[in-house]
Amino acid sequence: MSLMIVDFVPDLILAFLVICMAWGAMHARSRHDAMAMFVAFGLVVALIWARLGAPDLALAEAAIGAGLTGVLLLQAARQIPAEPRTMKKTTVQFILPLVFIVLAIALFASQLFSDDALNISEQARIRPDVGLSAPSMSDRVHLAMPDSGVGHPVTAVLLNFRAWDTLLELLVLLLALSGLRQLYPSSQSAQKKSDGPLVRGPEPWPLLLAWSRFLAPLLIVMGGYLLWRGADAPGGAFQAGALLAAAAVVLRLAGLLPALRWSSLTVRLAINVGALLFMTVAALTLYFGAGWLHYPAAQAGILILGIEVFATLSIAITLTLLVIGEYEDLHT
Amino acid sequence: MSLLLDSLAWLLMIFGLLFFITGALGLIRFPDIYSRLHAVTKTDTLGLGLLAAGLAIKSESVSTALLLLFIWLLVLASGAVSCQLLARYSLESDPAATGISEHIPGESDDR
Amino acid sequence: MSSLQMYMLLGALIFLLGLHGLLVLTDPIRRLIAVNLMGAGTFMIMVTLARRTDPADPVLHALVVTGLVVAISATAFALRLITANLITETPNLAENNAAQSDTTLSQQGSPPT
Amino acid sequence: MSWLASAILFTALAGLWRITHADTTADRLLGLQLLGTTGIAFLLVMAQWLEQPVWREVALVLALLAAVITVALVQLLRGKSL
Amino acid sequence: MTYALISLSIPLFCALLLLLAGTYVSERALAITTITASLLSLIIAWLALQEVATANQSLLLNLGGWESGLAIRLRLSPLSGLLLLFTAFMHLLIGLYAGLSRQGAVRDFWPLSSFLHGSLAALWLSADLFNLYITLELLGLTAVAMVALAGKKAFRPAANYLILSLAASLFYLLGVVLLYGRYNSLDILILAGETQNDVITRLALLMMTAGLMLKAALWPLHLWLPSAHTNAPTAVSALLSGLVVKGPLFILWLLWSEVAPLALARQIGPVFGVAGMIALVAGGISAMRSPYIKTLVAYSTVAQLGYALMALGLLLTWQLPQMHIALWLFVIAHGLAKASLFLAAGEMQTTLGTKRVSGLRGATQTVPVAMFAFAVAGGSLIGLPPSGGFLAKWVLLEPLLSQPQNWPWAFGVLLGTLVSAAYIFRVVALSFDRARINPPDTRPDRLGHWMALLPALMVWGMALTGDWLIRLLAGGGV
Repeated sequence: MSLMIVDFVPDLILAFLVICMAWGAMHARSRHDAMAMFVAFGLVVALIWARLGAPDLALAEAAIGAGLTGVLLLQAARQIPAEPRTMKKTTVQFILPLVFIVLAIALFASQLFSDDALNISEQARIRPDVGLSAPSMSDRVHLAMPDSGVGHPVTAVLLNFRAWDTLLELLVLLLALSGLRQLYPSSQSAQKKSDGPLVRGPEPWPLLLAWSRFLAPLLIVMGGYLLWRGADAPGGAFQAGALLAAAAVVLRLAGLLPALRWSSLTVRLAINVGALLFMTVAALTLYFGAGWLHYPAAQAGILILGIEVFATLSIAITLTLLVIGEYEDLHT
Repeated sequence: MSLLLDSLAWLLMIFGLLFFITGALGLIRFPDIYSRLHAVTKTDTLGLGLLAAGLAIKSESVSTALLLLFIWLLVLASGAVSCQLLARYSLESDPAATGISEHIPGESDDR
Repeated sequence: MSSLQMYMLLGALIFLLGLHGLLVLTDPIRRLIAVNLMGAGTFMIMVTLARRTDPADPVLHALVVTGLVVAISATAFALRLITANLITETPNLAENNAAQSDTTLSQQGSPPT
Repeated sequence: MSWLASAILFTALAGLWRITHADTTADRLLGLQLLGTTGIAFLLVMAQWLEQPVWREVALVLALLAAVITVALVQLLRGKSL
Repeated sequence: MTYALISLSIPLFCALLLLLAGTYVSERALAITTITASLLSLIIAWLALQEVATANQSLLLNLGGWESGLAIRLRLSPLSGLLLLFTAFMHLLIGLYAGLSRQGAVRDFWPLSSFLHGSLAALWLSADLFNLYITLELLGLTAVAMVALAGKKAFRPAANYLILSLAASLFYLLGVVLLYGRYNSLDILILAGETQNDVITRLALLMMTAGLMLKAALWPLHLWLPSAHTNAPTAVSALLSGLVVKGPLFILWLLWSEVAPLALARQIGPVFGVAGMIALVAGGISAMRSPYIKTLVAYSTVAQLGYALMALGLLLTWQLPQMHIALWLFVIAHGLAKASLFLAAGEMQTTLGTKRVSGLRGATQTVPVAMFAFAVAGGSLIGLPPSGGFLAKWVLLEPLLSQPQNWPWAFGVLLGTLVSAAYIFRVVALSFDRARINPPDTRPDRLGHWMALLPALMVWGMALTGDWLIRLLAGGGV
């Protein structure tokens, strides 16, 4: 029994940390404090995913939540003016919603514990034998795994069982980038120097250059490893894409990578190729095969790998541009 | 695993933990950024090294030990570089700080 | 209380904290962070639910991966939009960007003259 | 093993304290750095504790990204505060 | 089903290819490609509609060939076929306007409008709650990106819109997750057979409803809409008001008419009905008081969505199939009429060089075609026979008037009609004031004005196909 309690302590500390950081990320004195808190929040959330046994998510969160979001916030922090004296909400306006939160949590907790509609009272039950009752979605996934063409269930869900979601999600990335392009209207190209603050600051120090040269290949190797391994173990296109994007960001910041100009066909191709290939596969399966996104069983593995490789490329370039893209990248 | 190795591993890990605690204390208690840099980048890196060494012994596998070593080296290098970069950054953004010791940042804290 | 129940509550709490922030804050950047916290709370509930069975539910994990990517793209776009708006709305910022906006950053020493 | 993990996480509270009591950007980054290192240590201990090697890789990714943040911070914010 | 998939993939391919083509092709080529894609998609959507109408039942497709319960399912019902057709048609009309009018579109309008087309098509076809979440996000991001097309002045409303839209999506997502936690399924058709009236289900539905109402700008969560829709470029405003807010409304309808347990749906119905009635009046009054033309039109969207919400509420309360027909007739009639109103408003603004309603003095003389479009489309909003708006209102009123205990609802509808008549006639009356004419700033863009009239004529033409529409919507049910 005492052992149980000891096992529970890390969870409690993580919960405490995460609550403090959530609060600080919104209500810290200065914007910069809030942003730093938010990056710390992402880091601790990655640890929580680890505690909850979700390696794919821990990898994604470590790369995206703690890494790229951090760069993104820093990028914003250098551009925005100091926070004006905001109208402080009165205490009542501040406290009333808080009271509401406490009540809502209490209600939710009482429901959670009384009739346990969500079945979470015992930890990690071994799933019941399939076939006794109607199989749940995760049972179906495990049963269908042999036909999926990959060995890792999460990858199978992402790129086979629910491939349509993933395809649409690649479009979400593209759209965010298209939206970003609107922020530097081309009609104002004359004022671009003063309008679009540049990413690159002063000449980087030699130490930073050397360190970037060392770091970027490591990131790329790790990204490639996660991609290659994603078929059979935690990892996959998104984690790999995020790591590659981090590599590109580092190189770009150090001035070692030229601008990813929108006018270059290669860049646009790299951005589009993931979604385009995915759509093409879908259309081909519709025309020649058994139906929309119905991979032939024999080629499923190869198709998924191909889609993953190109999706990784697209994700990497798109994320890079989303994080540090600027006038020079997006409109020249 | 022999008892000797196991206790050695635990000893290393406990030492590592002690270094972590020291680093945390230093981060809180030290008066200015330059001394805090020591606390975090040196002490914690050492703590992580000891911990990783202990874990490597416990894992009883060469590949795991190598991976742990690699992670530690990475953190070591990253710590050293970021210490340098941050110190320079602080110096550059703080033209008044020609000498380090007289500087008391706590005074400008009340905003 | 099992640790799953705790994480479930934690997820709900973070979601509601984010909602509270969204309602009471005025600064767009903090509001954006608040929305992201709501997302993190939702994802936490999802991952906790995934943990109910012993091989954790891969469907929920995949959904969270999708959700994370959606969240980062939307956040990046929103942050840039807010930044662009703040720059536009602050006159003369572009010219003396450095001098004006860093008062909170470099309070370390005496201000540069 | 869990007490070791708890103790390591406990030191992360110092990072939290430092970020809330930061005077400068460098201080905030220092707090983050400490959180990163403790996170890595926690993941390594967890990998051993639960015998799941995947957490070591997560630790590796975390280490890499912590380094990225430093580079980004220094390059992005340098020159600005002058 | 194949036709529906082709109709869905044409705009998506088109958008991707346009992005890829980038600066290599001229703006004219972009426009022509997009309009051709809309036309093709329209034709194929027509074939899909024929297919589902002859099959006389909803067609289902398990994506990837996986079993139900694992796969994402797509569903082509008569309604989704009709909406597919409607979306393509609206894109064609507005694409033609943007391509032909002088104040047309910037380059990036074209791929974004194709994306919008594709994401709406994906939304109409999806029968999976999480898939619907992604289409919602797609829709939201496209809408915000399109608002930002207007340049700097639109950044603030766009940012506000984006943040609220993200928060709303998360509310929806949390509801989806709770349903999944409770019933272990994301498929609407499977959930429909399993949901029970318990606390978790109610909580989940409540959260999803809040999120969707915010996204669809249904009263009382409509406050973001006027500034976002007003600041967007003209063609974009038309798309946003005519199509984008209908997406979340569709999901809301799916949720309550299929997923929710019947008893709960009956309980919530009157709430929606009352909210719709308040929206009608409150939105109408705000429109009446608005000093700006585009704001007036935007508030009228809030008011008109009240009809749809009311029809939804009454549908849930009484489970009458007629209400289902009324709801979707409203959506289509409003989409066409609102497109015309926004286009006309935008054209008049540019020609007269003023954003104020008071600047429309004598508009019948200075900008006769655009003013005519405004009046004709407004007539449909009011519900003058034989417009599409009249058709919808007639279907809605018939069961209300037949039973005396339903007269309060009928009174609400009539009140709404009165208010809409007030704000439309306010503009029209001003435009006949030929004594103090506000002279035009620029020469009117004839083609643009005529293109603005096109959707208005369509909505009056809708009455001709009324019989067919009603039979179609009544036929397949869901």
